[in-house]
Amino acid sequence: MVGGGTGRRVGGRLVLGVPALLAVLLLVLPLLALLLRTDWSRLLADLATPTVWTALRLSLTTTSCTAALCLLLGTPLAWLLARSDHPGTRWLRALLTVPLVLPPVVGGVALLLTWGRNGILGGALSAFGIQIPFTTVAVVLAETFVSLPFYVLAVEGAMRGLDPRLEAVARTLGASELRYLRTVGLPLVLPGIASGLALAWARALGEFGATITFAGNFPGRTQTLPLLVYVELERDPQVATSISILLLAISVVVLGALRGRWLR
Amino acid sequence: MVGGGTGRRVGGRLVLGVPALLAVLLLVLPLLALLLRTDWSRLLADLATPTVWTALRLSLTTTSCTAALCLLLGTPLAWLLARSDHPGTRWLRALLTVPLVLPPVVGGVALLLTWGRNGILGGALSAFGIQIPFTTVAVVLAETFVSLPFYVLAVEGAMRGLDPRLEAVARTLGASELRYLRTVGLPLVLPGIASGLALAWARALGEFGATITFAGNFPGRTQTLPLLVYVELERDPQVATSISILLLAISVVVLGALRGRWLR
Amino acid sequence: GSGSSPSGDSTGAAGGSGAGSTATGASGAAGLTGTVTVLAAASLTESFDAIKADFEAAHPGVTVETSYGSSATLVQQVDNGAPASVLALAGSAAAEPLDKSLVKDTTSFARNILEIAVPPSNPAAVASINDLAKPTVKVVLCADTVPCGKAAQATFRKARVVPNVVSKEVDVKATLAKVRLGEADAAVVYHSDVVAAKDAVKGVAIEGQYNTSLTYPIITLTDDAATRAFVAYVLSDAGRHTLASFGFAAP
Amino acid sequence: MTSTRSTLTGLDARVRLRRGAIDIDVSLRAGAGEVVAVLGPNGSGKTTTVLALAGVLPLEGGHVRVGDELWEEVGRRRTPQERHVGLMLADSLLFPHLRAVDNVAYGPRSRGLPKGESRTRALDELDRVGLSALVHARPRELSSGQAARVALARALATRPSLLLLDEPLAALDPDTRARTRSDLAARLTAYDGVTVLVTHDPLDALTLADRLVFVEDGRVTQTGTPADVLREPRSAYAGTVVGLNLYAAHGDSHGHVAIEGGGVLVTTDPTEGRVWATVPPGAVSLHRHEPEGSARNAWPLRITDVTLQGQSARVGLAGELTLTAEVTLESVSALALHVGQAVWASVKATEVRTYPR
Amino acid sequence: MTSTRSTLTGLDARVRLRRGAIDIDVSLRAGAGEVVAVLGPNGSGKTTTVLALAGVLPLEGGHVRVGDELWEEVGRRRTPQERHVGLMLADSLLFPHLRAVDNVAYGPRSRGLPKGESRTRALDELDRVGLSALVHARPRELSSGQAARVALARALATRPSLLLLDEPLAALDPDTRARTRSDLAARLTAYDGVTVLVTHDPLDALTLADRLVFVEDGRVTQTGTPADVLREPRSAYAGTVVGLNLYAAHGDSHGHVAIEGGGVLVTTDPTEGRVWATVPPGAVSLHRHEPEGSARNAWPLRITDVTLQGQSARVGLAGELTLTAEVTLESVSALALHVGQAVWASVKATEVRTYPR
Ligand SMILES: Nc1ncnc2c1ncn2[C@@H]1O[C@H](COP(=O)(O)OP(=O)(O)OP(=O)(O)O)[C@@H](O)[C@H]1O
Ligand SMILES: Nc1ncnc2c1ncn2[C@@H]1O[C@H](COP(=O)(O)OP(=O)(O)OP(=O)(O)O)[C@@H](O)[C@H]1O
Ligand SMILES: [Mg+2]
Ligand SMILES: [Mg+2]
Repeated sequence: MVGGGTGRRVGGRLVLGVPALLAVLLLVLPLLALLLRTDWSRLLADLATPTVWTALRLSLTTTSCTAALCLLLGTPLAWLLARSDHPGTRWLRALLTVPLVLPPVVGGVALLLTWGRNGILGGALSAFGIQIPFTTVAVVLAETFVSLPFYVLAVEGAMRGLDPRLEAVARTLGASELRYLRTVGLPLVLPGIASGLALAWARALGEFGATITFAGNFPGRTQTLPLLVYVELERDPQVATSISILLLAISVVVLGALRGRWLR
Repeated sequence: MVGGGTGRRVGGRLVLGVPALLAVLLLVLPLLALLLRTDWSRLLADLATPTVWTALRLSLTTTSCTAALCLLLGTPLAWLLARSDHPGTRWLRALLTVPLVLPPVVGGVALLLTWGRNGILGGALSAFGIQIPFTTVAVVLAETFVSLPFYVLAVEGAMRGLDPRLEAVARTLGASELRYLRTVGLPLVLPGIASGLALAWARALGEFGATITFAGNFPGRTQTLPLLVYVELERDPQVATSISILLLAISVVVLGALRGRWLR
Repeated sequence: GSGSSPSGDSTGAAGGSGAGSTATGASGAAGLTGTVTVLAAASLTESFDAIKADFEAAHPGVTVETSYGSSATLVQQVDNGAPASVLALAGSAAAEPLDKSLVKDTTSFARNILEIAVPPSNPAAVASINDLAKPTVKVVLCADTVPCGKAAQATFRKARVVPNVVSKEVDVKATLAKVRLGEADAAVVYHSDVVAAKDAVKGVAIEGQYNTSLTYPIITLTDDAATRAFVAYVLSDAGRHTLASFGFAAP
Repeated sequence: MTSTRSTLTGLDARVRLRRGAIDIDVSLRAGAGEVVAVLGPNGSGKTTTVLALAGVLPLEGGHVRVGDELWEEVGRRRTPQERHVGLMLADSLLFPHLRAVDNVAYGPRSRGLPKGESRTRALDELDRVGLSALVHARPRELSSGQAARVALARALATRPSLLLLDEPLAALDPDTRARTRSDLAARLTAYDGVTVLVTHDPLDALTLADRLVFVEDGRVTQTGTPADVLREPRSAYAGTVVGLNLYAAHGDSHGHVAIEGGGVLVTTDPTEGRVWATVPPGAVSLHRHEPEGSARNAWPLRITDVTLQGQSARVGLAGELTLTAEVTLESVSALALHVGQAVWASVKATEVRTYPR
Repeated sequence: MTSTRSTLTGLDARVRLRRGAIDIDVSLRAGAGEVVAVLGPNGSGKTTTVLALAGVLPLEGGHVRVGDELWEEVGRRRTPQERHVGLMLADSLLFPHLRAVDNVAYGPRSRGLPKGESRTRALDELDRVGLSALVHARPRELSSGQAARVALARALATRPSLLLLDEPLAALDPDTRARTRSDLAARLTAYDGVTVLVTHDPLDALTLADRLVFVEDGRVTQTGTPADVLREPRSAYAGTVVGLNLYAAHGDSHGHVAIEGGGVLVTTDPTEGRVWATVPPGAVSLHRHEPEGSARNAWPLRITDVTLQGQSARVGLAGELTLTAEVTLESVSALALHVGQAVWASVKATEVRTYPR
């Protein structure tokens, strides 16, 4: 009987392990291929150029701003969505997901139609001399547009998992909704927030289509790493690969450290 | 005192409501701008063409396959990640997030390096006469490559929220790990699975860069809606906008219905 | 309407397109069968769609499959086994990374020259290449790495003009889009792009002594009759005529 | 932040709402400083009532008034935060990410007390429930009884006007329970607010409460002081709690009482009309054969259940009527009592008490 | 799927592991069909022991053997699934998405019983805990007592070789508790496996168990039949459970017993060496002034605590020694007993029992 049990256990492991392994291979093999085809001897030389450094600095700055915006604006939105049971909420929620399906270039066009010189808000702004397209602010806006939905969806999911009676108890203890959120709600959904932030940050780091369309591509101002990769791909694919590997390394390190720190 | 309380309540609402409203505006205004600038009289004519229908059918087929792959391969992976406390897991998890940050075109190149004629797997496959790039299968692979990480991360987050004692009880009742997963674990994380699926599906529906690089842009075979948008953007931007609005409508309807059905 | 005159002839060139191409289509040999897979640069979208239609009308047994993308991507795809019969690229430089063993034949089939694109209202009143140096004129160019960017660099060098660049776009389409949407006051793009954009933009010609041209190679990758017929058709007068109607000059 | 609390903090509430299949309509009234124990079978609506008083579940009718403040009325309600209640539910519901001391200090902090003072008060409260050694433990490192004690300390730490305790002592071991009960008694004596205490333990109810409220199926079936209820229980459940056999019955005027479920009792009490009749278990004698003595009530019954309790045994009997007898361990062994056995039970007429329904 | 169960399903286990701050080392042994009650203060390691037996927490030492099957030994362990145990924890831990009946049918289904049969068995088990009316309710629609009853039904539905019950009756109202207790007694009698029952309720332990195991601070402090423990409790906690004053003491051979915490008792029992000494609370008399009668033990003490229990009162006393007295309600009012009051307590030497430690 113990033998049978072990057999069953191995069976269970297989049923789960084989598809999981397939999933890992599907995701990791292409990365491996990228690494295998990299000319490692050139890597450092490819990366130690002012262009790469400028783009790297810009990428890190804008993605940090984006992450901060997600945290500041996305968290309250996720909270309100999580506790609303109004039937309209579900359509609002679906609407918020749209930036995910919009081809990024179209997203960029939509942003231009909003913030551009002739856009529905941009017109008013340019009357005050404020120009958003082709600036670093535009990069942040584009990145926020595509990554905020990830954050909101991930965090809302986590917030729905909270036991509502915990809030009831906190409220009777004299906590306002805000205080409850700050002292109990948020700390308890920290894993969800961290994973949402990771998703959003990663998405922003890789963002290309909306950025190029909305913010353009100017070194030092709007040329982030993915834009540089694209530009280099036309000229020297090997340099593009090297920069991709830099992107890859940054994300693995940041996400690994972040998750190790915040997720359990 | 009641008055003070009400004041405080309104204050709380504001502190949450204002950023949430900003977040909604940030996401919804561009969509609104897109709708405002659409030539509605032409919309139907633009969409009622065989090219659009072919692309639509292809998009729906491939994204459904992608969603199915996420479900079949991603769920076991999420489960194994969620219960592993091995220190290596966190780096594996970070590695799996990489397709998110890889500029999609680089992702496409990596896929070509893997499955292409000279790729690390493609070489062996073409010996058997199997060609993956530039086929509908390649579209599905590209979409899966970019959306599986979303699914795995969202579902893993939900799975970590499960009370481990529920599993302990189910096991003592005679359930194998698999049976527990099927009968208790998965049903309880259904909201997480639904939201992960929504994220992954939406990401797949909007996928462009990896697809065009890895699968090419052949009508009827690999030309999905976003690729058609790209082609039409060159030819007639108005048609491109019309197709974007189609994409937008599909996603709102599908996500609204899905979430209404599965998420509470 | 200020500064619109130089573009007059280029838009005029797009005029009588369709008629000529069908006339020459009848000359093709009958009885050909098969599929011709054409990978073409995105800027060829309209012209190759028209050529495809004409060729298929002339050869009912042949199916032409087209796939449009950026030249660099297309080359990468062919290197990795894309099932392509014909590769049509924007600029011969793009063909450099191509695996030469796959190439059966290479011919230049079209040429494109640069032109300044401005919004229809021409808000910055751009009349010549010299206006692009004004600090009030927002200029977008292609990135230095892509062919149209290299060409623009050369042109500005020749004209001794330092333009007020706000963005260096990754491809010509993105460059043009900025003008289309009214975000930029001027962009340096190909003449064919200005033609394809119809009334969405206006062209301001760049004088010949500064202008730079780009040659489009057509590369044959398979050695079957249908493919040879297709390439021959592109190079024929009918093909040339169609290309010309979309703003391409002869090589 | 801290409201000036009315010195007159009596409770006057009527809780009406539907929950699941049952309709709840429970009135509770208590003077300042009183302890009201709410008793009732599982699922009768006790927790629901407590949640409604706390402002967690909205009323569908009725009102909640504490002192001279109106806390709720249909259409107007204060949030739980504005109510000054202390709530402890049967699940301890500790904040899982906070250490024990921070859980207890949470209330004082939220009510505006400075950090240091809150902490001192939390340490003090934890000390009172015997958890000084575990102040830094996280909830998942606590046993169920330890968690219940922290939850109790947390509810008490804000010195609320209305203290709502849902089975506060159920998870405690007898030793801790006795200590906590007497500690609670001492604190409730000093406390000028109203306490609502849900409990299944008759001992809690009898020793801690000034007034008992029995809730069955969402309705109040009896209220009164413990002494009232001990003397005259007025529902089957109240009978169980005080350990008496209780029957709804109808008396003629000749000392005969007809039980509604069947069976007749003979009594020396006045018996006109609708009455409650009680038989103390200790007054029931068991015999192998039909008794011949002076007992005027005797029935042949079947044993359904025997449980030992300290030095005596409780024997459940069923037949013409259902009856619980309490007999000495000697009788258990002398009669070799066992489940299923047929026995005679007798009760003297003087032991059967009746009072009007 | 269903294993052939050995007919000889005795339990032989030694559970050793660290949990939080305490080191657990608990040995449990029971013959087929026996019920072992595990008692102990909060946080003493009872739940931990139960989880280890179920295979949820791995042992760090010791073993678990049931019948002739080795379930665990360091380095070799069966999963919970391979153990045939029934587990009910103090939190009911129902599967929140399954209706009551499906929760109960889960075990039989998992053990390979056909759907219809599982359902029938589930309905039957729910009926036995009095929940026929709520078979289709979802867990969140159940009160805490109802949820506990479903969890109990679920644990029993698989007819396990080893049944682990962690405070199964704590959330039940007295009526249901009495019914469930006797139902449990009946079922455990018919059951050939071993039951481990964690409880804080002396009544559960005394009426349901064949053997009591007292666990304090992770160690077994006493084992024995209920009768053994009632007669000779061997730890302060066991003394509380059986309601006796218990002292660890040292006797000279002249009838004097020196209590380890302080104080001396005079007894008529043999008193050589290390002994336990017990004083029944009922044998303690209280007086306003120093008593003059025949009682050989008399101390001036202070009242720390008075609680009423049915017809009598328990009075906690402290001073030279701590002592609980049980007196009638009449004495309480006659002496006007109140907390803080100084009284004399006396005990006859014949009431003080001693037995070796
Ligand atoms: N969330 C809910 N939705 C629907 N019905 C519910 C819900 N919670 C409780 N109920 C039902 O409402 C009734 C009252 O439940 P409540 O929890 O108030 O009982 P209780 O008196 O506290 O019982 P217990 O002594 O078992 O704790 C029960 O019949 C229960 O089944
Ligand atoms: N997950 C955990 N991590 C660390 N320590 C724990 C954990 N769970 C319990 N403990 C500690 O282990 C000890 C034993 O806990 P256990 O739950 O076994 O006690 P118990 O005897 O069941 O108590 P109770 O009667 O209160 O239920 C306690 O001191 C507790 O604080
Ligand atoms: Mg309750
Ligand atoms: Mg426990």
